[in-house]
Amino acid sequence: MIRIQEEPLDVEELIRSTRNAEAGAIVTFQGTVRKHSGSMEVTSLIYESYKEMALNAIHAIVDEAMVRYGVLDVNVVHRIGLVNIKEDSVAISVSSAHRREAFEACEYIIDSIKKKVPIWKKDVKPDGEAEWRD
Amino acid sequence: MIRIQEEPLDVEELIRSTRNAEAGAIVTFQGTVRKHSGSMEVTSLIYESYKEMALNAIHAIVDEAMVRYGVLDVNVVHRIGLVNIKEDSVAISVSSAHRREAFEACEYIIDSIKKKVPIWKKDVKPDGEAEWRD
Amino acid sequence: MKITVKYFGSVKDDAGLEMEIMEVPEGSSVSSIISMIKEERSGLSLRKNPLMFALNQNFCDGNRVLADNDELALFPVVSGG
Amino acid sequence: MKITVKYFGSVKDDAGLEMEIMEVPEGSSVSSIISMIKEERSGLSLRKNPLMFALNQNFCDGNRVLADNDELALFPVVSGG
Repeated sequence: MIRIQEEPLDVEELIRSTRNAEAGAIVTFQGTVRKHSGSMEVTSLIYESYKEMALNAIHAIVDEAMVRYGVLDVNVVHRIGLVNIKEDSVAISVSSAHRREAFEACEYIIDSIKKKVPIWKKDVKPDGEAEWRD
Repeated sequence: MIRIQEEPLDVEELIRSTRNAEAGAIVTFQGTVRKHSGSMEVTSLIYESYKEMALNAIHAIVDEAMVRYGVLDVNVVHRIGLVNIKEDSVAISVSSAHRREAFEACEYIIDSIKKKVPIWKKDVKPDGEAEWRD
Repeated sequence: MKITVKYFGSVKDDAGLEMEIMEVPEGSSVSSIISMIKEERSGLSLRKNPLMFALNQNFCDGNRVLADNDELALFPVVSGG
Repeated sequence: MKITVKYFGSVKDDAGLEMEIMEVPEGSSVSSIISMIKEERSGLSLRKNPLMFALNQNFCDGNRVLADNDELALFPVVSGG
């Protein structure tokens, strides 16, 4: 499952899709919205995507990670729109026979998403003003 | 939360306890029961613990990891008794401001648990026979 | 030929629009179209540096030549996750 | 003095019991008690090598001397997770 959606992420469902009888490990990464952006306080973030391209880019990253690390299953969901503090903006779940590959693949995927997937975010400040973070 | 229990693990609850408004990342590791142990097929595992010592040992590992990696929250649950294929035997969830520390702390904790925590497992084979794995 | 240009993130705000259909000379490269947008068209301000771009949903080289109906996207450095 | 000895994992199966109260001489070390269990007591077979041990729920050195009411645990290499 690779999805970009406005709805809150269902991490339990994501992990359920990743479970595999050949897996000894599942590693899940969630990116969550922090109360601070640098020294500035934020109340939420607004995510925007170039959706068709972003989906293709995530697919390409996941395909590459599966080959490179030999993992069993990978599922990724990225949220767009308004995401409040403590909520997930992205969740990545990876299963593999042994744990090392699941950790490495999961970290590789989030690093690559941050570098290569056309998604942008705005910090929403306590006064309601929103500012692009770039 | 650090627990050793016979009941199936509730990973959603574990992650909920790990969420933190100062966190930009949550990394969760689940150890799951594989259909194979080496080349042998298994139907389940039976875990046994020296419970008081195991709880102390997990606490010590978590305290050390929190200081060493500067992460925000860590929760660990290990299951004992009969655990079927695809079910979780252990779950570790770590939150931190930035993702690198959460990955490193989570991996450090599972590596340390496997080395230092008095828990043992038996492979249950399709014929019902159980054999210690050590 | 006609191409579609899409703008995202802060570049969309700078451009003041999300998308437009442009008539460009046959054989135009990505770079030449970006220069054209930056310098020759009024009402658009693409100050972002670096300005990133993608052709038909793929990152590409600035020398890539467009074909009719291609989709060119302009946006700032990505910041997902 | 009296100490409690607990057995876990395959060592418990080898020993044929989970726990026992033993009377040992004052000043006995962990190693001397393990030797005593291995060689002098009948009905117990501790074949596991390496045999691991903990005193009062902590890993310790074999030279550690026990006190009255201490809890000594014997078990194989751990394999949790």
